[in-house]
Amino acid sequence: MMLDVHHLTVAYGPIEAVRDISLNVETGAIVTLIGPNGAGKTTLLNALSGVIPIRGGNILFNGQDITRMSPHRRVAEGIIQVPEGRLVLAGMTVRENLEIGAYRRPRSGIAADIARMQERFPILKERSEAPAGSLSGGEQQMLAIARGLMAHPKLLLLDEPSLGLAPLVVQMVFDIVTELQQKGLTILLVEQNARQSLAVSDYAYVIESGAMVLEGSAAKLRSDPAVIRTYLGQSV
Amino acid sequence: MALLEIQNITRMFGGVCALNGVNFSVEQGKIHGLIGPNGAGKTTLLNILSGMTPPTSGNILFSGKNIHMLPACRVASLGMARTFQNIRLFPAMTCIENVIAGQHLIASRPLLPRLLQLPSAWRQDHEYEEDAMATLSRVGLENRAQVRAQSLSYGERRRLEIARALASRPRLLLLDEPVAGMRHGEVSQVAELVRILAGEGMTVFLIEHNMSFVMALCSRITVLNFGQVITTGSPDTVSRHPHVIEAYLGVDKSS
Amino acid sequence: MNIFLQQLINGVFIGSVYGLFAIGYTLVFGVLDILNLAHAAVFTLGGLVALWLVQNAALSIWLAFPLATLLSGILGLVINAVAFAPLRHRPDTYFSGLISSIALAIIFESAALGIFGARTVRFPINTITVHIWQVAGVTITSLQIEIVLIAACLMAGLTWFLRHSRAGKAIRAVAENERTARLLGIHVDSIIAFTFFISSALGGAAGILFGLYFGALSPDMGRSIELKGLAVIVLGGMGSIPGAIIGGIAFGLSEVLTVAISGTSNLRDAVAFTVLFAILLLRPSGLFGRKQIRET
Amino acid sequence: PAPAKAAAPEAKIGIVFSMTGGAASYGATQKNGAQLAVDEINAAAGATGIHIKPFFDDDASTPQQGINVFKKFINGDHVSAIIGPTLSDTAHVTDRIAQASSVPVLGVSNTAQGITEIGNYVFRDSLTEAVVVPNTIRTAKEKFGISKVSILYGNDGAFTKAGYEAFKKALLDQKVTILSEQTFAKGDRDFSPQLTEIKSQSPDAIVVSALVEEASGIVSQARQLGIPASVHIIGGNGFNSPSFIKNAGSAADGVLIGAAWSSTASNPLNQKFVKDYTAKFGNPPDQFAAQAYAGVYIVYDAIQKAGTPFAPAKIRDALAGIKNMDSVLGKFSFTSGRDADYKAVLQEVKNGKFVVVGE
Amino acid sequence: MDLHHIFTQFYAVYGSLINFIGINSLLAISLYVTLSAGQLSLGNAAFAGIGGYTAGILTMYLNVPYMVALCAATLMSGAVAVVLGFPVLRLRGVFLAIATLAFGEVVRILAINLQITGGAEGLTPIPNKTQAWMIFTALALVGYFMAVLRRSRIGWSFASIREDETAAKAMGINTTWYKTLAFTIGAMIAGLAGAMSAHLNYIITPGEFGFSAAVQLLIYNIVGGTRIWYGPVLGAALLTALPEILRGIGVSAGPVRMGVNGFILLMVILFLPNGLVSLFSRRKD
Ligand SMILES: Nc1ncnc2c1ncn2[C@@H]1O[C@H](COP(=O)(O)OP(=O)(O)OP(=O)(O)O)[C@@H](O)[C@H]1O
Ligand SMILES: Nc1ncnc2c1ncn2[C@@H]1O[C@H](COP(=O)(O)OP(=O)(O)OP(=O)(O)O)[C@@H](O)[C@H]1O
Ligand SMILES: [Mg+2]
Ligand SMILES: [Mg+2]
Repeated sequence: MMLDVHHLTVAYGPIEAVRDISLNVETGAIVTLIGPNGAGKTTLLNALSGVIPIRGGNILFNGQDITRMSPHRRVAEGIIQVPEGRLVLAGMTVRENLEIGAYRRPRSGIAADIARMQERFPILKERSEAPAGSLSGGEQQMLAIARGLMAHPKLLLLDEPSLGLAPLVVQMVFDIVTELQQKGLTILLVEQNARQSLAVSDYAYVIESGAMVLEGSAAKLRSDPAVIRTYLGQSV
Repeated sequence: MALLEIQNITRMFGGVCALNGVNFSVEQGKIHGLIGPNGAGKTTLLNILSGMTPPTSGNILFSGKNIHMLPACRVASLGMARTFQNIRLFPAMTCIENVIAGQHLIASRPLLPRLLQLPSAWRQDHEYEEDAMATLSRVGLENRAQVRAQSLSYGERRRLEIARALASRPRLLLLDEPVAGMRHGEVSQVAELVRILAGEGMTVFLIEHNMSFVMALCSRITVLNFGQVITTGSPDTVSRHPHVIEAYLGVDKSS
Repeated sequence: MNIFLQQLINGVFIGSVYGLFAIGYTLVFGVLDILNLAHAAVFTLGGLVALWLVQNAALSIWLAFPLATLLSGILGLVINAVAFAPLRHRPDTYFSGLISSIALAIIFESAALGIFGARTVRFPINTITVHIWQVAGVTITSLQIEIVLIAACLMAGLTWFLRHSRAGKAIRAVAENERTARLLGIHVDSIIAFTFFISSALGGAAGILFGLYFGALSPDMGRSIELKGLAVIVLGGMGSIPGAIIGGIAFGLSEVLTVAISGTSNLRDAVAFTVLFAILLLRPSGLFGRKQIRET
Repeated sequence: PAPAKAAAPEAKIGIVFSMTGGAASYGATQKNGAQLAVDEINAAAGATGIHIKPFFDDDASTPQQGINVFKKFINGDHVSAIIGPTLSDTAHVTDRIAQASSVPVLGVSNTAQGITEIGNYVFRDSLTEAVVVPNTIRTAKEKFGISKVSILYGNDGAFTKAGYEAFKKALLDQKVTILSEQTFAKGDRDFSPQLTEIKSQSPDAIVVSALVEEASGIVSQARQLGIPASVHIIGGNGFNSPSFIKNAGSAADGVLIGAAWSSTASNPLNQKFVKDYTAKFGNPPDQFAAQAYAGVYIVYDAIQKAGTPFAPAKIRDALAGIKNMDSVLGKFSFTSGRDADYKAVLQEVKNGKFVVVGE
Repeated sequence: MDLHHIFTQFYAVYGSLINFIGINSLLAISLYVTLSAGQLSLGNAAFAGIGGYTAGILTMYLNVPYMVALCAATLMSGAVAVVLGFPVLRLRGVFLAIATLAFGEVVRILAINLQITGGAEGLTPIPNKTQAWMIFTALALVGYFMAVLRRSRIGWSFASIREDETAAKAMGINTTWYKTLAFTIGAMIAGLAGAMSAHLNYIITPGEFGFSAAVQLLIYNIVGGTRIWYGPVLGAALLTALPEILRGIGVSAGPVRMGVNGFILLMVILFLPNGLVSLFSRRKD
């Protein structure tokens, strides 16, 4: 088991945004987290990254208790988050963004990795010396994903990776996700496109209003009528 | 009748040509979609329409009036409101305060009656507040009214931004990726809202990458690629356009 | 003509002194965007401590200099820990940090007053040997040349450091977005502390050089340069290290040239500030500042 | 109210200087000087004489705080007289309060114009530049045949500005040509642009109105820029401090200083003062210390003449009547305008020492 | 001791302090106005100077009635602010702060060099015409104005610009106009306060409105809290009174008092997150 979350509670002041949630992520699996706006998905990922304080419960990573570990050490351990809303370093160049993605890694191989990312997302090569903030929304999203991959994560936390991406690129991102899984990476996925994310996942959790309401294999949830109604749907 | 006419708009950023001779028009009372690959120039076009960025060349007619040189606040006062792709709320204000601030163009709130403590001032405040509350409930945020914008989740922020844009009762509403970060159920709610707005006579011009949303909602769609219009047409024709499929849609595997 | 040349030299020199003060300042102010108004107090203390070491502990300046610089760096850590770190997560951290640093500056200055007294003092006359050259009616001293060179080297070194080194990039990342920096595995708190250390060490070193050259140290000596230092950073462009030095020289030259051209110095500072004002209107983000990148 | 039956009546005196802020360096030595005088007086008063109860305070170099201190002295502590404040700016405001409350106030460092004109309760023992300077210029002209000079002065402070005006008037009176006027601001450390300009005009002398912080820098930079020692530098009260010599080093040699006090004056009171002050505080006194020291004695003298420490009006009258009193400053009198009247000195720095070269 | 006596006694000692609190409060509010529109101006001390000199020159040389001089000072500062505001308010953040500071320095140096302003010695003797009731009436009116302004169209526009200028523009707010308005209102209040201060102190000198005076106004605001108009008043009151309080409790004059002063300032900032107002208001966050 790569990730074990026990009875996690996270609060902003008096409001508990995540309440007593337990979940686990098998090594090498893709696990999807779905839930409506404001359910607490981002909060949960941030708690896993250690950037917001935890009120209760604990987190085990590869058996080690990391509940109180500081964020930079978690990154060093291999827990990488691609944050919601991209958060690129707007004033730094695209290349520098990629370089800093590999901050906790030994220097060797960084250049090769950058080349690989640029091959995947050619815009990152084209605009390599432009400030990241001048990119379009979707281009920034590609940069954010590439930057996350630069860190060689063990556990990748993706928060809405397809946000603002054109359909073709969304497709590509899901291809990357499956490809990464084949390379042995473990992925926890929060995705607006629930249909596609369930399609690539092994297991899924549904949270609503900060609490876990449903879990099961991805296949099982895909045929759950409640899930279909609110998260998958057929047409608008 | 065309409410908005975009004539030969070009925009350069240093060496990058974000828009190159864009021409099309948006009909009064319709929902018009703008799609295209990442970096095609959609947001740039929206910025030009709303007066946030001047075009390098070209004209924009808004109900017959040339607006391409007007500052953003003047454009807005002609009845155009917008949302931002990367969401720009008033973070320290509560949700309802955001909407009240959005009423700027329709709420007069004169100073003198206030200084004299006339009851009309308070009555007015009360009315505007109720109006703001109604707008909030249109986007499903009525029970978040007293929460600060900065503590909303991503999807909630998007909706609050729409509410704030609606607060000024614009004739033309520009939405940049209104349903980004929303799941099926929530997307339907926003779609429903946009439909109602169009039914009330508002013209909506929106950018979105969620194809089922765009296709179901828009009566006309313009496709941009590399700063140029590939085609403008009905959802059906657009989605079957080979260039559009090649450059943008791809072959959808999941449906 | 020689007068004019002499004035140019004067301008470059005093400009380098402003730049020297500004360069440490701009690391925290320009790059991290934290306005640390205790910097001038560190500048003062650096000079006074070095003087104390030379005079009372009878150390050679070559030992006193690094020691006082180190101590200034430690003061920077104190400033960060007391005035900034506790406020970092407040919504109004920018202004409250600014004020708490003023509070610290007051405390430092009162300490300097209490410990070193209010009198203007100087390094013993032969602390360092200074050569004076007079060539074709133009006077220049070895210490002047050294100070200009040090300013130039610091400019080049720090620019390289920020642009290419790992720590430099981390500093910029923290400046751009603290939250992202954390998610990327940067130990934000120690990066900020480190930046404060470097910044204050540079500030203290500037104070020592200032004291050595001008031979006048007093507890309030930071005050008059503080304002010009701020102006210089903004003139050069926030976050730009070359901007700090070149802005300093531009400011110094505008002061000196006012005297040289008008023959009187009454309006010297008024002219310098008017130039600053005009440059800001023409280039709203300073000489070397990067322009606003897209907002929408 | 007069509880004057006790053997040793106490005279409450408010003493306010700038102990922090921009003028802190003057306030510090002023306070020392005043403290020394108070201690001496109280020791000498014995069991029966009038003692001084000093209320020391700080105006932080700002008028606002000065006003607050004066109000507290007058209405809270009910002092009989006030000594201070350090700066003329502050005195302009505070002395009006003293005047309005009929409490005598003695400035010991204010030299700006118009201060004693505030009213008949306002005195000062600081010789204004207007008194010192003409003499300085005349002697310098006679001795060194100076006919054309450049002026350098601080134009943002009342003290240096007043000095400049006095110099200018004296130079015009003596028909000395003024080649140019240069200025600097408080806190400036670099004077090379102005001095370069001056150098190019080849004056016989440079007339400087500056306080001690700037004075030593000006003198050393002038010499460093290659202005030869044959070009005399003439300064005023601001130069009259041991730290000037200490900070300017050998460049100070040959500088002419017209001043209100000389540390080397042979007057025995002065000799004793310099010795005691140096012993007590570890540093030799400067002019500010001497004037403050003298100020306390002057006020004390008036109190004794008034016979009671509790009648400010009588103290005022006694002050106004002071004539030829022996003090560290020399034979001290007040003019009818309540300004100081005694002989200024002209000093030259020789081998790192002030030497009196004329009166 | 009867109460009346105690009161007169208190007023005799602390009357001027109370007046200074009033004047400093007005100055603090003048900056609060600009801050409430998200603009940091370090020129307000200079505007106070402009007001002070204008009024002082009018009453001293032209024997203009005091109330007329006050109005003239207010208008003069406002007029300068309008002229200055349009070019300067394109600047943002610290660039605006430094540009206004540069303006302040230029004004200060001009005041030093001009004849009519009395040079470095300042303008004196200005007739003493300011009375406590004038200061506090002005403060009450300005405070009331600020309280009402908050919920008016102007107030909402200021708040929007402060929160996000780009979004405010997109909502139809003429940001240039409103920023200039905020700047001008602030300058007018500062000019009024400066004029009153000059007629309280008999003198106005260039040294009174330099960099540290400008920063002092910011300190009042932050220490008091900028959430509501009386925050700056509380800040000004505490910091103006602090030296007197320390004097009163016997902290010895000189470096020690200065240090304690700084220490208390630090403690207030560290332990009262929203400034002194948080001691008085219900909403805690
Ligand atoms: N900084 C904050 N302060 C206070 N409350 C917050 C903060 N951030 C989030 N919340 C609240 O916590 C709850 C969960 O938010 P979160 O961002 O985790 O939702 P989410 O599931 O990621 O939603 P979305 O799909 O919209 O991104 C929401 O009700 C939100 O209002
Ligand atoms: N201020 C700017 N400076 C430099 N380049 C810019 C700027 N604004 C936009 N661009 C470039 O112009 C192109 C168009 O950008 P725009 O944001 O309009 O794309 P978009 O169609 O909205 O894409 P997306 O769907 O990803 O949001 C992009 O390549 C972008 O990098
Ligand atoms: Mg989220
Ligand atoms: Mg876009």
